[in-house]
Amino acid sequence: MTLGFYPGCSLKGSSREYAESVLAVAKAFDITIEEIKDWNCCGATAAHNMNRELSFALPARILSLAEKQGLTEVVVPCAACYSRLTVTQYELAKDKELKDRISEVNGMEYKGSVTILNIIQMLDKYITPKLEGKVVKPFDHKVACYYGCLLVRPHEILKFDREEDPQSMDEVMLKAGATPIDWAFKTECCGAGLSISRTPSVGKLSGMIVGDAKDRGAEAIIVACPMCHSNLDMRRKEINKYLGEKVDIPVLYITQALGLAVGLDRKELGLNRHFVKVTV
Amino acid sequence: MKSDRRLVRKGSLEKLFEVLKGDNRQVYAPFSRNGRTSYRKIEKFSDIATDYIQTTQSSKEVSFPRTEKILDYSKNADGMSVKGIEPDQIPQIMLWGIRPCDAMGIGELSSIFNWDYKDEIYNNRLSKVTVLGFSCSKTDEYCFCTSVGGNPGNTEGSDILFTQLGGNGDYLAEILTEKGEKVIALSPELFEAAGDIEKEKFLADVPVKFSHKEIYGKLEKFFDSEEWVGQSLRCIGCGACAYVCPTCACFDIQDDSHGKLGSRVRCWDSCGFSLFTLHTSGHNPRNVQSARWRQRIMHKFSYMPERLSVYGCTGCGRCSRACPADMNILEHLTSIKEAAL
Amino acid sequence: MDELIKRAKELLEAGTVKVVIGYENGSADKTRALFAIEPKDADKLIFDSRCVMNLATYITKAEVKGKGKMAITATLPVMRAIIQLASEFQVNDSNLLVLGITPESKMIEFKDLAEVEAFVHKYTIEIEAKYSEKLEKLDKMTPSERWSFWIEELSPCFKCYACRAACPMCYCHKCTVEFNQPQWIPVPSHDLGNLEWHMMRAIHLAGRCIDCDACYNACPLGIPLNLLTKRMLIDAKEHFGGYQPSIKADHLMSTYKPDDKDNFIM
Amino acid sequence: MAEFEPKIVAFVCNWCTYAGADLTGTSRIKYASNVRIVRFPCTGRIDYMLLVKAFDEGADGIIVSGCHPNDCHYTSGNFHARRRWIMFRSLCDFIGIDIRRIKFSWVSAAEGAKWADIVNSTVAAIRELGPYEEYQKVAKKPVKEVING
Amino acid sequence: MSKIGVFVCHCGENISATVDCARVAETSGKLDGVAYSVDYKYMCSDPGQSLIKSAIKEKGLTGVVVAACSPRMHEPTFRKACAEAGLNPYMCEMANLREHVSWVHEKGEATTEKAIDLVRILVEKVKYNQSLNAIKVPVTKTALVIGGGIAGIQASLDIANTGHKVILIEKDPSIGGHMSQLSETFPTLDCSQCILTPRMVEVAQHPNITLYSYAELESVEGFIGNFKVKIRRKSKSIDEKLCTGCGLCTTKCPVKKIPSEFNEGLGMRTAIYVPFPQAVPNKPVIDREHCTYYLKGKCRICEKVCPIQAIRFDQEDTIEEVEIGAIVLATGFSVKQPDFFPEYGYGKYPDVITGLQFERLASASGPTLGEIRRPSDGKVPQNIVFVACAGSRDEAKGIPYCSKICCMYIAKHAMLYQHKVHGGKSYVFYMDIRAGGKNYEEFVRRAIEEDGVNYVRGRVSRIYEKNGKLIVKGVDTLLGAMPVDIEADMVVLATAGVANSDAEALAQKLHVSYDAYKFFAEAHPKLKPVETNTAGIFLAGACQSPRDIPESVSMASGAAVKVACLFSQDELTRDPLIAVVNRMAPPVYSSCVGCFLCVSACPYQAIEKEEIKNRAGEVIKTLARVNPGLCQGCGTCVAFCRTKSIDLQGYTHEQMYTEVMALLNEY
Repeated sequence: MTLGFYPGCSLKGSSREYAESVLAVAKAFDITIEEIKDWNCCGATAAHNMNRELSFALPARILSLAEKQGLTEVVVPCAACYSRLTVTQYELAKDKELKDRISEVNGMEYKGSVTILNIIQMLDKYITPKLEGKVVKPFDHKVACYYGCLLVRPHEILKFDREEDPQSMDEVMLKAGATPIDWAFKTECCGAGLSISRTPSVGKLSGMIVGDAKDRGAEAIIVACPMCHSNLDMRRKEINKYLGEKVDIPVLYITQALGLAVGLDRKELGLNRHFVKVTV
Repeated sequence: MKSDRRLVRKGSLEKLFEVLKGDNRQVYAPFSRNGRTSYRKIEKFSDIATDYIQTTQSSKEVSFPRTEKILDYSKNADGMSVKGIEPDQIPQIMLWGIRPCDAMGIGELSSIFNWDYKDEIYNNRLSKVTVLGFSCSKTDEYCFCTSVGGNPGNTEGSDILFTQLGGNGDYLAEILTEKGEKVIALSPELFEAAGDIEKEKFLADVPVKFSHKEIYGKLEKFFDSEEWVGQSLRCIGCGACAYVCPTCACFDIQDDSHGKLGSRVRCWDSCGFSLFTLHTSGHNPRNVQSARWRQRIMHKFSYMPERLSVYGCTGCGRCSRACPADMNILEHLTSIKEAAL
Repeated sequence: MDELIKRAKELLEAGTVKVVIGYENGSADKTRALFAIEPKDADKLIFDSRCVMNLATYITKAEVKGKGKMAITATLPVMRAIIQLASEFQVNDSNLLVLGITPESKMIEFKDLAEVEAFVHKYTIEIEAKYSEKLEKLDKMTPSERWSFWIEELSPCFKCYACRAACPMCYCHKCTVEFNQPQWIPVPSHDLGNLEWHMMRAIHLAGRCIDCDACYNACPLGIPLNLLTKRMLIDAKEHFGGYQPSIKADHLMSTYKPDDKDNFIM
Repeated sequence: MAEFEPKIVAFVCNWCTYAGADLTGTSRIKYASNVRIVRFPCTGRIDYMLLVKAFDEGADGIIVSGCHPNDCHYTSGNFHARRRWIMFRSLCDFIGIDIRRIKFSWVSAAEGAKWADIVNSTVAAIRELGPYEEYQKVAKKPVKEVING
Repeated sequence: MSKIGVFVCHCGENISATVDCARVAETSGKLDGVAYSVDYKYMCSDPGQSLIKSAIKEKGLTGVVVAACSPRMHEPTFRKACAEAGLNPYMCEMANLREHVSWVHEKGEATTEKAIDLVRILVEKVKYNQSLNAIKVPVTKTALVIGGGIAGIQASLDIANTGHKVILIEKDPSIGGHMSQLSETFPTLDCSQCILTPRMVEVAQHPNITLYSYAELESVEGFIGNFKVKIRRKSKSIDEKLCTGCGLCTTKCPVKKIPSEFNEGLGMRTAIYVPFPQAVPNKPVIDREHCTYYLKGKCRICEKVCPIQAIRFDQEDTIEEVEIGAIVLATGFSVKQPDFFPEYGYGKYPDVITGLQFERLASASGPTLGEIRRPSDGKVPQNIVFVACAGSRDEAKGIPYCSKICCMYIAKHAMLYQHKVHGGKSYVFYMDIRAGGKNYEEFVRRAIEEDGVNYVRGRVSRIYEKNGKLIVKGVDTLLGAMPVDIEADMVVLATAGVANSDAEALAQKLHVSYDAYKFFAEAHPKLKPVETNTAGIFLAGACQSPRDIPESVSMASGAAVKVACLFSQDELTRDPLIAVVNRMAPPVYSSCVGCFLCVSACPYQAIEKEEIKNRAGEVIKTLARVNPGLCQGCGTCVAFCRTKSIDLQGYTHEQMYTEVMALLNEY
């Protein structure tokens, strides 16, 4: 079983541990991960606000490369990359002219034949069905599953989970032995767009998230997006400043939590790379 | 006209074929597909079928096509304008490889089309046809040409009659008409002088099964016989016999209309169909198959001899071979001959 | 087939039936239909592998039916045809007695059509391998190639309607081709007229054709027109769960299921 | 050369698709003018021979449309129609008639926009396929004057 | 030779703006058989119709084609005009140049060409039209009203008062519907039950009304004036004739914790129960899904305590078959249920409730006897938030329409709250206030100005619980989109009004159209608001779209008048567009061969066997016959018949064939 893989920039940089845990979990379940060769930026930064054509050309090139490489399914762990790739696929499927134009711009035929999976879809399809009996160390903690924005919105395009009150991460975590809590901030904004420019705002927005998780007794926050992770983890100082107390609930990628449950090595899962020490 | 007898080498037939095609003549000859043999326009000599006793379909389609346009019409502001078929639209046709019975049938068919009304379209077409007959060296149990005035080497109806001299031999060509001579003129070198050849010994032996008197005489008084019912019980009422018959001439007129344009077409029809004689009123004078079967036999063996002085049958046996219900005309005629009145 | 002859004689002698329809030797090596009316006629009855004509075509003919109660020598395809005809109210127990011949060439006399039906239902209609191959070959062609194939194959057709006459299911007194207000099917036997006639025949036989090949056997020009009906049979199996003639069940094409396929409908 | 304008015949039922097409009009939704609607009471009334006739007379494409399943004004006319369509479509395909040129759809009285979509997408599809010359060659061929075959 | 008149309508500029009407008339005039052709501004107007009538008389027209709007709009108009001029009405056809041409295509050559084509098609069709005579059918003068809410009650009473019989069926044990659940009604704040109950009683006592409560529609066959209806009367498990409604059984029933439907789950009821004290009929039913006896096979306490032995455990559903002339659909609406609003926590937080639940809290007959107490702990909420448009006007929720009644009832709720909880604070989050209606706007202003309800113009994004409070996160768009967080004790959602979950199935049973949201569709949005596309079936109330009480009542009266009009005739005329089996002279009789495959194809069992006998009485031919009373003219048999022996009048083989020919050929 071979699965295409688009890491995007974050997974090669600030969230290497996400990539590490994805690969580790895949390996544990005998899935061969094949990275798209010569991949480029997905355009999640500013491209889609600046230039519509460019915002489609970038993801389309990635997908064309995957097609050329003979991949039929590609897992895209970063929620922002997932969003850009899926939106592009959706728009190009709707508009043949645009599709032809983009193929021309890229000098590369875009067919639209690749199935894009976000990390939850990948887990649901290939991992959780085989989970039974493999959970050697149940992740026996109260967890707050935090979805953020790009994983579930816009629903019209992604058609994934319930946009206002998603459940899919909770279900995976339940199978990993955790107790997902019912909380109010599953899809509230973490402030990722302002992470650099207005860090105190991030402190407030992410602070409300971490605060609610804490108030409801969460022992870990589970995420599936590098931006969510960096805001909730790396900006903990600002968060705690906003909250006026020291909150040290760790933030884990869902693949890390799952990896722990199936007994993978903490280091292999990159747990040592977090700002907030992972104590669970 | 006394026939001119020539010898044609076996290998010269193909040359003759090419010469004829070269003279802008369309050559229609037997062609086999799906195990059946019928006439069609031939482009390659090798496509001509040779291994047949009798073709499935007769050659009447050449002069009397199964579907034939008679005229085109169009509606306009002033009413209707009609355009007929010009004779020069019809090409010169060589009818290659027909059996003597079929050649004889041309005359029988023509007699119908020239009885009281002279059918111009038919005659025009026929005038363009040159008949190259081939005598029969083989026969089967369905053949009975000798009972209806024909024989395996009959020259009647052919413009040239070829008789193969032995299994793999050369051909005796009997040039019978002016049309035949014109063919010779195209390539005289292919037609060598023929010595004294006894044609009859190369012909098939077709025994005589009944005489004219035995049938014609009998039928006059046979109209109300119960025999028709017994004979026709297994007839399923299709038109196969009429459509393969070289002398059946019935047709239907259809208008093929598309708004202001249209054409009038004649199509074969058959007295075997139950709706053939159905009146608008609902009355059908031949409302049972026995009446239709009787009509077929009577027409061919009583009415035509009476009115046109020819049989409507050449003894080719096609109808029997083609019949899906195994109606065997020879058997039925024989039983009429033997039936008590 | 002494047993058959004996039974036919008994039936005629007793007056149980007025006519026994069977096969006798015909021209050349062919067999043909025999209508035994006198007991002695039954001596001519035969049955062997050459007897392929579907005799059921005769049981709807006024001339035969008019004789009174009929008995018929019926092979499996004939029995199937009889059951389909019974479901269409064309024959019934009061006018038909079936002397069945099993695929193993054994004679069984059936008490009534219900028994015939039960016997028929022991066998499903299967497309012969040689035809499956042909159909597969056609399926593999492009639509344009199939179009050329059919235009060419149908081109010799001169509309003698032997296919219709030989088909036990074509018992209508006035066929659609004879309907002329409007003239649905062009009468001329040109390419279009032939195409429409054969399409219409195939559609009208969908869900009724019992795959006896009578039409093909009857065709004086050897046109493979039974491929059309075979295709309909395969479709009936694929889409509606298959076809089996039955006296009481609703006709395959005059009923429906709410979940019939509609993936081709926008 | 002017762009090929396909001739499209639509066979629709009175209660759903005809009404739906009326709604397209009432909603002033524009669509290609290539289509001509023939109104039937119900898809159950649509004789498959009429579709063949449309091709005979030069149509490049055909739309057949009626009520959604369970919505038939006559309870089940559309169900019967669908069963016939399945067989007819398969037969056409087997004979080599280009079934991409026959579009079947369900358009309800409330689906004015869908009707416009169906027409537009059909016109676009047929325009891409071009005139149905293959069929016309057979249909419009003058009656052969000598032997056929 | 036909003499056909072609009448091309401009429809003001509706058609002529894009179609060259003069050219259409001119071109059509040249067609074979067209004797007269003209274009005119408004063909449906009086002078337009006169134009047609005088042309018929003066030119001796044998057929008429009116090229105008949809035949679904004006075919009856023009057919009537033709009939008045002495031409058989079925010799008139319409070409649809408006809905199918001018409104959907741009002005241009191709558009006019299409118009010309459509006229030609109909001219050629009309040549094959035949004079037909309308079919007369008797009318059964009994109406069926489905649904016993205020609309159904009103319709029943109005019909019954015109002297006709009414059967009213209600699926619940009591009539009354949503209105019986309401506390007060806007804009007068009079007590809902006080004004409704007398009507309910009137229904029960009316000599012309038969009330079947706890009953549902099983099936409908037939057509206007002649429906055959089966009604399923669900078993109540009591003998209604014996039961006096003393209520002893309901007090002794041991199963007491069933959420009461009437109280929207805020109160409890027993397994044998009367839904509310003023119920009509005021007799209990046993809810078999909860009754211990039906679940476990023992108990039978009600049977023991019943003083007159009226309990019938073995009672079964019965099917009542009735003949009906007209049907009024008054099945009402529902409100959206819990998991629809995960972001509002409905279903998760007990103190987030729907408007209908608030009605029960505010009602004197409700679980709190009219005191506003929150469900979780019974405390009186000091801060209350009302969220308007909860689901409505929200494409993301699949409900782009306005539920119409919410603006008014929210104002009422807030007002009632302020009246009952002195010192309480109430907030209303709204998008727009839609208070169109007599005294409606004034009512809302009163809530804001006199009762001090805080109206915040903005949407609520999320509601979550924190420290025992419901945090309502919203935004105030009138204050520059400033985020507003309100700590509320209770939240009331004005959930969208939606069609009943079984509306689609019911519509399919009755063959009435419905819209994308499963509300039943009216025949014309303006001119036929209470009719459906199926003749003889009418609409009343919120089953057509959300509406308030006065609207439901007027619609019900409108429907009742339609029924009364229908019942004022003894016979109906019906279009003779039905199937017929051909007949021919003997000995053929018909081309039908009697295979009877058409019988199973017919959706109406309208095809029967006909035997033709000779003088001796022997059957010589058996063929199909279409019963003209049952045939509805779908034509399913026509397309199916192999011998083309059945034809459909108005849509004959020749007519349809000719249309296709005319469409694709030059004439």
